[in-house]
Amino acid sequence: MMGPMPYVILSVLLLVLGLAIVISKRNAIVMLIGVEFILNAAALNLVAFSRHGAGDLSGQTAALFVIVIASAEAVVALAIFLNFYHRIATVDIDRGDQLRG
Amino acid sequence: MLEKAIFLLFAVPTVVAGVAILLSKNIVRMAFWLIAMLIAVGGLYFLMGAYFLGVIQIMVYVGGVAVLLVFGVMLTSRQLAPKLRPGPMETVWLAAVSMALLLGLVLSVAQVRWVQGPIASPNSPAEIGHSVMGDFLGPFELASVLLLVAMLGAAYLARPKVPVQSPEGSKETTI
Amino acid sequence: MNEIERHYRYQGDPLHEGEVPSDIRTEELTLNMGPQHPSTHGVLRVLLQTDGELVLKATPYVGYLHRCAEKMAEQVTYRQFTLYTDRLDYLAAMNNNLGFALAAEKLGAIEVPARAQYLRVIFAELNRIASHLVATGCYGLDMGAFTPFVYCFREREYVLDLFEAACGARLTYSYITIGGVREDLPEGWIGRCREFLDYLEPKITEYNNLLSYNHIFINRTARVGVCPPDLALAYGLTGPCLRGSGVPWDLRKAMPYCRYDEFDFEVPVGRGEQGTVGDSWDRYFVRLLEMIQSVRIIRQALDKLADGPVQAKVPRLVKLPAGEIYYEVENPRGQLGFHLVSEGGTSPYRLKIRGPSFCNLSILPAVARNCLLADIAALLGSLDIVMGEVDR
Amino acid sequence: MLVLERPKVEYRGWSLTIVRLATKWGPWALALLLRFAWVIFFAVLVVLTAFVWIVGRFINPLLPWFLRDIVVVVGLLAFACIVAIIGIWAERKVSARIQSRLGPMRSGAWHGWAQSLADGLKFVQKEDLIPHSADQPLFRLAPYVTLVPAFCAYLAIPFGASWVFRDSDVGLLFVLALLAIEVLGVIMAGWASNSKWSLYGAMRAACQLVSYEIPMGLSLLVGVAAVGSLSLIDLGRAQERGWFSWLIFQDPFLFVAFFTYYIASLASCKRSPFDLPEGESELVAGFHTEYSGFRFVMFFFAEYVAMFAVSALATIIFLGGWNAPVAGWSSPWWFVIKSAFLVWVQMWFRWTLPRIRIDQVMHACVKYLLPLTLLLFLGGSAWQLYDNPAHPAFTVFANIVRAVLGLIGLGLVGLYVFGAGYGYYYRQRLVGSMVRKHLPGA
Repeated sequence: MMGPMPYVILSVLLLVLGLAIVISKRNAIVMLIGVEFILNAAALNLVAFSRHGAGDLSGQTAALFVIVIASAEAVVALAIFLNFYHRIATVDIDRGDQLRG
Repeated sequence: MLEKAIFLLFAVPTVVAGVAILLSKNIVRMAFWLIAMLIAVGGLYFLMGAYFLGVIQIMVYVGGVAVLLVFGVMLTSRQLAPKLRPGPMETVWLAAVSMALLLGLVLSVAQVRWVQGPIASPNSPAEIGHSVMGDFLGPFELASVLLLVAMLGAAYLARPKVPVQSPEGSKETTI
Repeated sequence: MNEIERHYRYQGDPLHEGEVPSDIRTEELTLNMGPQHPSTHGVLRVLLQTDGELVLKATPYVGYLHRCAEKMAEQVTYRQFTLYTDRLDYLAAMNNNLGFALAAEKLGAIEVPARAQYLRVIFAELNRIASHLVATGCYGLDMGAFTPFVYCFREREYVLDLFEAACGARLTYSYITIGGVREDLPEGWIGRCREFLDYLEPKITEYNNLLSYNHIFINRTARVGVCPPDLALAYGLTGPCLRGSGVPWDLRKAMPYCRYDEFDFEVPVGRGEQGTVGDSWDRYFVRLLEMIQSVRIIRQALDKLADGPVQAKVPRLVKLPAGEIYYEVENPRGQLGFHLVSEGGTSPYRLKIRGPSFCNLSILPAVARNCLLADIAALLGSLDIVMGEVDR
Repeated sequence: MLVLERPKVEYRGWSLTIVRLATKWGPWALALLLRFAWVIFFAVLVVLTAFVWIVGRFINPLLPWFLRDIVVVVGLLAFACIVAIIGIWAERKVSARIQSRLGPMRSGAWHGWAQSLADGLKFVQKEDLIPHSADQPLFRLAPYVTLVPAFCAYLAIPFGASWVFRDSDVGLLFVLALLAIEVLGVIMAGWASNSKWSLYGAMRAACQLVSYEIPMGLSLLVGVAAVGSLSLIDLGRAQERGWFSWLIFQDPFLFVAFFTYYIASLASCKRSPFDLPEGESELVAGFHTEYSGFRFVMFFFAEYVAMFAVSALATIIFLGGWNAPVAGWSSPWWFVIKSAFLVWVQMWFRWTLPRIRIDQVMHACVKYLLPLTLLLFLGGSAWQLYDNPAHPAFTVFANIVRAVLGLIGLGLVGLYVFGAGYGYYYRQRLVGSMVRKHLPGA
């Protein structure tokens, strides 16, 4: 029987990878991919603790909310990026430094 | 033993996917690596007995969010795409910061003395439903409002605004 | 925005009239539709400027099937060129034969016997039915319905059987020659023809049930590819495409040839029954209605058929007097014109062919604007082009 | 001196290797196998039994169950393959009969039953072509991503009350999730082909499949709300008291939900009239334009396997699953027959209807199907609130409604049987007088 340790280590790895992706890439959509990594790391942690720690389902329910929020976030972010792309013909977020539309 | 093997079966792809995204230059491949990661995490949920969550992960993430992402990638990936590789100096900094973060987190995690609580019983969707409608009723309602707002926002952002401009002049080409 | 311009706009949804369906304007994509593509009806190449599913501009490029038919005419005798006319619009070879024969006869002042005249009408109308059956079936295929295609080809087989019984060929007949028709009907042919007509009429109702009034089919074709009457006239559309736009112009009525004035028939026009006048559905439906009229004409012609010779006395090597003539007949796809210039020899000095498909195709860039990708197939199918005639 | 050398063609891919080995050793192996078929069968049985007994007795008592799983999985794979093979043949025969043709008649002795086997053999022998500018790894991966989830869906589908690989609490969602993965393969194929037509197909597939997943899931949820379980076994068990206990006749919302589910499942299988992703008159062949040989067969297989899977879901949730119309006669055959009937209706649609345009597909989903299914879900849930012993008056009403719906269903089946029988009896008259009498020269 494995404890929560491997899951937590994996979630740390995912978190660091996600952060590295967000930091290193300038493409907005790839950054969104990095954010998905981070969110999944968090959800994985929650589920692992729910199974091995608390003994109830609150962790799983919280992970469910993570999925819900991630999907909402992805939809809105993509809509924003497509508008962004429409305005300045790129998804390079460094180019989006003007305050006027 | 079997559990460890299955854990590795799912854990290795997630990490590989992350590294591949870091190193890759092709955005569409990145999106497909993300999907691999999502499916593997779903598998981990299955391994932990959270069947409902695993299924929802695959359904919502892979069937919805990831497809949407691929869609967005395809709509925007063109020659004007921004750089996907950091410069050499940035790479060094990135590696240093990531490693530091990783080491710090892993060390702190390793120092924790885990108290093995009772293993949560194999759950049914009904119990999760009770949990959502009981302890988490407030967040649940908030999430529904959030989804509504997100839907409206996305629809607003993607609404038609510009009338059609006649495509590049009205010259009639008669052949 | 004038009237014609408004017609060009995307007309799928009245709520969003005058707008592109989505604001997500991506880069324009140049799409090469053809020369190998299932719905370009042969080797037509259409260059599409698309924005997602929206087609901003469609430019047809022709010439992949060019076989120098007009130049060849200068090297062969008049009788020999009849065989080349078979290859123009290969779905309506009888009508092509007829057009060329009439032009040559007019120039040579050759009198055709009465029986041959009626036979010409019968065969031309039978071929019109066969050609419209192909058009109808292929249009169903373009819309994704496979079954009407097979049904229509089943019926067309009977027409081809009739042709084969009469002249031995199923596609390139060369039956109608200068001075009449090549040979008389075989035994029992008339009975079989009547049997076919009795068989065909209920089938047209079947097509209406299966395809014409199918809700999906109407949604796909009504208000799609609208050619308003003035635009259709301006681009020189003829045949069902022009009549689909509501212009009752049919050479068989307007300038009768081959004793068409003796027959009682109507010229069906598009009335915008399901959408606007001149949409793809109208063009499609006019073809179905014309089949019914053709059946009427054939019935009358079979009644009038009397014994007599089927060939005028024309020498084997036809020599036409010097002069020139332009003669048009009503083909299934429109008006087929032969401009024949003779210097008195055994072969034409110059022959110019006006292919109806070519002129009908010319409206494509004007109509296929701001429509969807699937509408291009709907429009091309309803124009019913035959590349053999476009490229000649 | 110029030496003319045969140009060296490099063939790649596993399928060709398989063909080479099969053509080299296949006849020998087949002959031997057939000669000693019974011996081999019993030997395998004996060895397997002995092995399982030894393993269970001395090594690990859990391992026999593992072996059982392997056997069942192989059996399910075989079933899915047979479904696809029969489905492809049936599609051709059905289309032929609808179009007054005969269809394949030569391969195999009876009505060309071996046609899809022959086709498969032909496809395997074809060159494994990968376009030069295609994205190689993704191009190779895509057919598997399409086919494997469709196969995996069978792991959770019960064929009878005890005929299931794994009964899960979330069996229904599991099947839906696996069917949702399928779209990824399509997108992958479309993008990796590096052809504009393929890309259009992929985009259409992404739009359509993601949109129609929602009405599809919501219609199924009406049934789930009526039973109170996501387990497919429980859903099937709830309907074992004969025709009038089938969920489709339980309340009017379920009755409508069956049809909305069926329409949405057509869209999610990319079947006509929703076959836009591969609509051949618009997009040459859509997402699989560039595929040939065995990779194309995989897409083909995946389509038929998925068709049967969605029909199986409809059968289990709405049409009583493995239960007979008369209580007590339940059998997996009922399940297979009902699902096969729904697959046949899908084929019937395909060979009757034209294709919808992409904007109409989206309008139909967002403007009509989605609100309708939401209303159905609401209504179905409200019905469950009142349809219980606490509201005796409503229960009487509900029973009347059930009886009426059941009779309507009987009427529909009767209409179908009558129509089919009428058509069969008058088959000569319906196709016209000229079919039998051939014209001279024909």
